[in-house]
Amino acid sequence: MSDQGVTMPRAVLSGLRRHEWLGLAAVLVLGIVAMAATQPAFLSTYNIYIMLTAFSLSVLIALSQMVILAIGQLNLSVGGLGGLAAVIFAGAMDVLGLPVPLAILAGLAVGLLGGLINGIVTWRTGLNAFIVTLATLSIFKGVNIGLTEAQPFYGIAEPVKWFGNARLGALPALLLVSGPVVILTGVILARTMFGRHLLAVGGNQQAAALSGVGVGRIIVLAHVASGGLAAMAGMLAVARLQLGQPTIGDDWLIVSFAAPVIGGAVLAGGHVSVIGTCLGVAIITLINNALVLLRVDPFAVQLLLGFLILFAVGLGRVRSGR
Amino acid sequence: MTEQSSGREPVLAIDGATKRFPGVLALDHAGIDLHPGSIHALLGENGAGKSTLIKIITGVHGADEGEMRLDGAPAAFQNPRDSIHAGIAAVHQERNLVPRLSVAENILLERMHTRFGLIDYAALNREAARIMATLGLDIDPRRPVRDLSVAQMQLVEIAKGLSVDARVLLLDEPTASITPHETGTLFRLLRDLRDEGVAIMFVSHKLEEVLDLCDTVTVLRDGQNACRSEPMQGLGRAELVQYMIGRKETFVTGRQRKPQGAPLLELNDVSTDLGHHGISFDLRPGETVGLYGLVGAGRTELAHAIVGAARITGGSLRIDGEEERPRDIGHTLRQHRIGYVSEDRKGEGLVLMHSIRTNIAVTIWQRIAGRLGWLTPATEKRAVLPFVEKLEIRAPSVDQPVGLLSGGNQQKVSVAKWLAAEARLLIIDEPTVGVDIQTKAYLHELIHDLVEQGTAVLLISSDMPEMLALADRIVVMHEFTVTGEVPNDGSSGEVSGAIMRCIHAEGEEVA
Amino acid sequence: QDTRVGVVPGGPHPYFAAWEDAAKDATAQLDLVAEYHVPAAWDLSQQNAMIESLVGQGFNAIAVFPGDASGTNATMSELKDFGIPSVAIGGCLQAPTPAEFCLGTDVYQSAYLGTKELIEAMGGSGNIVHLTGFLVDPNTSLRIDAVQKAADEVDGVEVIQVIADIDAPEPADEKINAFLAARGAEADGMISTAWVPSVVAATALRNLGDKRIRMVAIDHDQVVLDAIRDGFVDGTMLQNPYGQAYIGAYALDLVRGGCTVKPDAPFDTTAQTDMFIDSGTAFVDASAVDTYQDTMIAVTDEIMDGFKDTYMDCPE
Amino acid sequence: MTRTDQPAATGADRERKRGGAGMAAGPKPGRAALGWLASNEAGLLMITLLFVLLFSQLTAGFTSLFNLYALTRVLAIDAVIGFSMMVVLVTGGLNLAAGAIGVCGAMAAGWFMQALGLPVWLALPLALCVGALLGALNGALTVWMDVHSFVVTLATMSIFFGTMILLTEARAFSDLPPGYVALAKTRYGFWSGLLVVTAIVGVLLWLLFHRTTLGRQILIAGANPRAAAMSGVPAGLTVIVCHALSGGLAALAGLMLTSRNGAALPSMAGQLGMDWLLPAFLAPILGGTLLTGGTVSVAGTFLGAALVTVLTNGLLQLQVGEFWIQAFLGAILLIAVALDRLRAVWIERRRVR
Ligand SMILES: Nc1ncnc2c1ncn2[C@@H]1O[C@H](COP(=O)(O)OP(=O)(O)OP(=O)(O)O)[C@@H](O)[C@H]1O
Ligand SMILES: Nc1ncnc2c1ncn2[C@@H]1O[C@H](COP(=O)(O)OP(=O)(O)OP(=O)(O)O)[C@@H](O)[C@H]1O
Ligand SMILES: [Mg+2]
Ligand SMILES: [Mg+2]
Repeated sequence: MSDQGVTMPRAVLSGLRRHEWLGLAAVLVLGIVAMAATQPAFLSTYNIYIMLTAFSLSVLIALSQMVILAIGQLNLSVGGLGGLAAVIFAGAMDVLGLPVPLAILAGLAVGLLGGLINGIVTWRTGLNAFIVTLATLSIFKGVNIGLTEAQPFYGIAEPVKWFGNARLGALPALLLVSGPVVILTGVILARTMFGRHLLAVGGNQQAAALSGVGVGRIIVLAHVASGGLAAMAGMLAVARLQLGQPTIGDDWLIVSFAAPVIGGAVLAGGHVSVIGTCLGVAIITLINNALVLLRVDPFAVQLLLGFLILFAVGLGRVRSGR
Repeated sequence: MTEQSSGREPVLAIDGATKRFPGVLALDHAGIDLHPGSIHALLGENGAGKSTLIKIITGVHGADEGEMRLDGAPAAFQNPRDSIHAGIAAVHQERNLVPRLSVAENILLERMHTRFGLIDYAALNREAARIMATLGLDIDPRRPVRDLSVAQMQLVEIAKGLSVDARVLLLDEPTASITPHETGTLFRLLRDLRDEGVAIMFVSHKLEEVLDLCDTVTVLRDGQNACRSEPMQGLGRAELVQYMIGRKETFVTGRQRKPQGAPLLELNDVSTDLGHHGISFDLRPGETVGLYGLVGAGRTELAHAIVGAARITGGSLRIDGEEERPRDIGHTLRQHRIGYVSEDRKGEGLVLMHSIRTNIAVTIWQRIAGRLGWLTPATEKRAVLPFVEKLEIRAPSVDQPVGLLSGGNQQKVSVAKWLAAEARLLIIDEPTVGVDIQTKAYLHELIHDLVEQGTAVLLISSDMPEMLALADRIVVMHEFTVTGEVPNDGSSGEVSGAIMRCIHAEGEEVA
Repeated sequence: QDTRVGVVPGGPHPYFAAWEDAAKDATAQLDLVAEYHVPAAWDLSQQNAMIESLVGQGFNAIAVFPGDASGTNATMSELKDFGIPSVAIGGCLQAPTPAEFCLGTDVYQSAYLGTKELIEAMGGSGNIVHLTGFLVDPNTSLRIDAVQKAADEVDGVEVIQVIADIDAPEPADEKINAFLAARGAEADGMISTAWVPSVVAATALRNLGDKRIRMVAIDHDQVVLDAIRDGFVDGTMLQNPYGQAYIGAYALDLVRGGCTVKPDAPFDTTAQTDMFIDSGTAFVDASAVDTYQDTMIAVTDEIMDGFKDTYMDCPE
Repeated sequence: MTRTDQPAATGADRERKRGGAGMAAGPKPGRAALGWLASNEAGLLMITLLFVLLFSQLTAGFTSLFNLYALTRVLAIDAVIGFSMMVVLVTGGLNLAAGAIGVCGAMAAGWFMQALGLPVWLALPLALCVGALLGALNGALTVWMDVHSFVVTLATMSIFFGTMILLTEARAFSDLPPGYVALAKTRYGFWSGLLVVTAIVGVLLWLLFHRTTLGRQILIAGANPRAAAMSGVPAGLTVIVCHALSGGLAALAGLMLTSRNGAALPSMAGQLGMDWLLPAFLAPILGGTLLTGGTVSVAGTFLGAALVTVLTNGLLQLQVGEFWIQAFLGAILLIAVALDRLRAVWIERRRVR
């Protein structure tokens, strides 16, 4: 009898801890209900489509950061790399006239290569990833500006433009990319050796090394994955904007951190949540959408945005009982 | 010498191993030979270089000099990964677990069962449970490791070492924070492995265990071999001590005390949100009360509740006769001048990246600081040095980060800081884990002195001799409740018998 | 005389592409050296650092797009102390300013006229949404006011929403489309007073195939010009970047040659300065979209023609 | 790797064998010098000097009086921005709102002086208090909500900046007392007078962290909050103090920049004040302050800012291809830190002997 008294609260607690995102989900539902009740346009097909589009893009950005957070590092070059991949992708079509699949490969290759550089430099030199990616951010952005001279590439192939704006009802075609990527990331993190090792390295690098985990390989691969995700986000942005803007990626940094961290990622590493990150992205998207729909005075937008984030995080924590 | 210990060739032999750290010569041409089917004791004082030797074997550190031969062929490992692949498993002294991963994942981190590239958690958990069962360890393999107690973590760590089918098994103080019960299980297991032909190296400061278990012994002193791979036969405790410290052991004799005055701490039918219930005992100034129990009995967590790191949900806790509901740890400690020596020195006892000086002085800053909180390193050093010297903390300087000390020396620092604090009530949780015999004696003496001066001490220890040496009364805990109280009259047989009866009685009641 | 003009934009931006050509042409055609130097990012401090380093490199005249209408004054006055003259081009510095004059677009006027054109395209009444850039840019406030004023002047026209801080493409896409989703039906016209929102809104209207909502954009991005040709956008408020840099360099050379600005020259007065020379603003619609460059060259030539006599007192 | 018979090594061995008693003796001078050389600060100093030398050889403009003056002025401000982040990094947190608070402090000062007509000596301390107060709010929210300061300051960055924009309608205060504006123009030789302010702040910070109980408590709580609390340190309070300090320093940087720009500008730190984030993080992290908390290097932060300022300025002087400058800056920064790393490893090897 006494035994049960001991285990019950522990079980409940650990259950809640495992589903720490329940609080965030509640906040999201609350927000959606409130918006739907007050703004008839909110649930219109087109608006849902717009939100899902923004979600598709942001979630890739957030995941790109999340894999690095998982190993206990930060990647400041997410935006720089995404932007570079975007202009290479666009430039390959516009200037070189490459067919779309090749252009995609080029963009992706840039992302993977950039990630590889980040990973190898961090691992080999033992330098703080913060410094390394800050420097490479500057390099990627510099190459971007150097190649484009701040001029966009206009010659985006029609199929790409079409893809960026195609939809089935409220479902954007972009989800065809980000949906599987999200699921794949979730499965990899939860159910593969690579994913668990990623978290092990983030949670206690020394312990992982002593257990025989190839820490260097894991770190490099994480950066490569991050680069690939950033590149995908960059290319989706091109498809969406129908334009190879050199400024793509400039303002990804904050959202890339905000969503995973709101979603429960521990900045010190070892713990991230794909579902939480998705909810974080969804909440941010919802707030942005609500601020437009509610006709907030532009001078008050930032103020409200801040309060809503604080509110959502606070509420999410209260609900998850911590 | 090598020839004497076994007829066969050593599976692993080290010669002339030398390792320098800034300011420290940790190993100085040390050597050892490990034979299959033998349990080899590696002994030495704190900081003698035992752990460093193990880390050199497993490739954690590169040796500056020396050579290693595996099956007679020269070998050197770049990293632990290589050594594991060569069949060498190690249980390191420091906890090396990934806190948020589950017990099973930690045990089998590099060897998870996969099906189509996906981890088969059912199989993984089953396998982990099987390995743990051999150790008599019964915890849910799915639990995150960070929820475990220190002792449970140590057992998980051992399970992890055993999960590798190793030819050579290196155990660095595996029994430091577990009770004799678990130790017994472990030893049975080790003997089985020995009989299967595994070469085992065993590091411990508990000489009784060593004498009981090991057949060969190597002793390090200041990084050099005081003896190398000698057969244990014919060696006694006195000889081992002579090897280790180069002189005879000095004993500290227990003293008689009379506790004075009203109780300082009273617990009456306390229950907590951690699951404690029906906890009652009291503690007076100038008295040492021991808390004894098996691993996971809830002693540490009770201590947490007393200082406010966990919530008390029922009953009454009085300090100086006044009802108290501790909430904020720092506040409780400061207000009532309570000291708490944690068993988890890495997590809550020490700040590893900071110096010895800082770690000891933190509790007395307020007292030694000048106006406006002015504090100079010299002031701190002056306050700290007596303790450093008394406990023989070995380091190139008091400015050495604690994280770079040997395990035993870290433990000394974590106790020293509370000895310095002049607390009225001192809760000491496993104070001598990994501390060598000589320092242990000094520590006991220091605790004696404090009690003599009127400090009340609540001692949590899984080390029965220590309990007998220090405690006036022993409160026995089992499964988060108090099952009895045994006065300590110094006769070890009777007292431990009584304690075991208390634990056992509760077990029967529940069953 | 060895005038070396540093032509410094606010940061990397397609708007300034013509400045580089202008600087090269001025070097080739006039007796001076003009170089185009871009700060690495849109950041006042970086621009200041850029300008300071140019001075270190021996540049002795600066034509600058002010990173901040007030904040750039400090650097310019310091340059003046070193005997280095400056002019503000593209945008103006807030008076009192050490810059010789401002040659650029009157942002207030441009936004005002653009809105007028929009209202006309809407048939004289309806609801307007205003898309604009970063609020921290003081010009953004001016633009908001200008659009509001133009709307207030006509009965039946109302600014129903201002969407600001959308100078980056992704948020612009998200917010403009969200607006169209929620209130597209209510809106009859869009005025954009920043580059990126113009591009994004033009694309959005094209994607929706919506020609009901009228739109007036700003600047000469290809996407915008194409949308004008195809009828998704009614027109755009063009500026004259080439002329700004070219004439700016020319004028600085004159100042270094000893000329002074005539106090009684026919300067215009704007919200920011009373030493304003309009570098040319034009509303370009479908009829003019293929010839707008000629218009701008004509404007530039016109200003250049009498510039020395009109605005300068020169020792002979 | 063979055994060397350097006297230092054997001396130390003997010292060690004497156990704890040897500690009072202190390290040998030779080793102490090597120890300093191995430090991050020494590395930064050497690398920075190396680049100064390089740039002064490669370009004519770098050592010009005006350039050095301009360089030191940028450095003075960037170092204070770095300090503002450093004091929060110490707690293991970070302050994304540093730029926003800086702008708020500056705008408050502008309002005090221009709209209320307060004298400079009153307006500036008041503005610093505004900054400290906003910072303290960050700290209090962090402790009270028990979330990482990242999330809190992410939100307050928006709130502070949004409030500022709302109140000022993005209008600058450019009619400031000439005495205040002249402050940023003071010059001693080729040093900017602002450097004096930075130096004083630096010394005070050093004293705080290395010579006072409060500072030490901050450090220990930053390294391991749980262990600190278990040692009776008020860990929560130290977090609030650090954030308040960070806010005050951000406001100070804002005031310095305002003096330099001659006006209090809403745009002086970019959108949401985020233009400050790079200098804010770069300086302390280059300087050896860990993101995980518990360490601090005031001199390192200053030198980190110095390295970045020198690199940026030198590259501008070199006139590398206009649009490529950022790429070069990144590459050269990477080279610089890698060099520093090599040096540290090399010296560490020497030192072990
Ligand atoms: N990474 C390191 N850096 C500097 N010194 C170190 C390092 N690791 C160990 N040392 C020093 O080397 C010496 C030997 O340490 P080691 O850990 O091998 O001792 P040990 O015999 O295992 O002691 P214990 O019984 O306390 O565990 C100690 O003086 C210790 O301070
Ligand atoms: N019934 C239980 N259900 C779940 N966990 C339990 C239970 N009993 C004990 N535990 C675990 O045991 C731990 C209690 O250990 P605590 O540290 O208080 O014990 P202890 O008596 O100090 O023993 P030791 O330190 O030797 O392990 C808790 O951390 C908890 O994880
Ligand atoms: Mg050891
Ligand atoms: Mg315990």
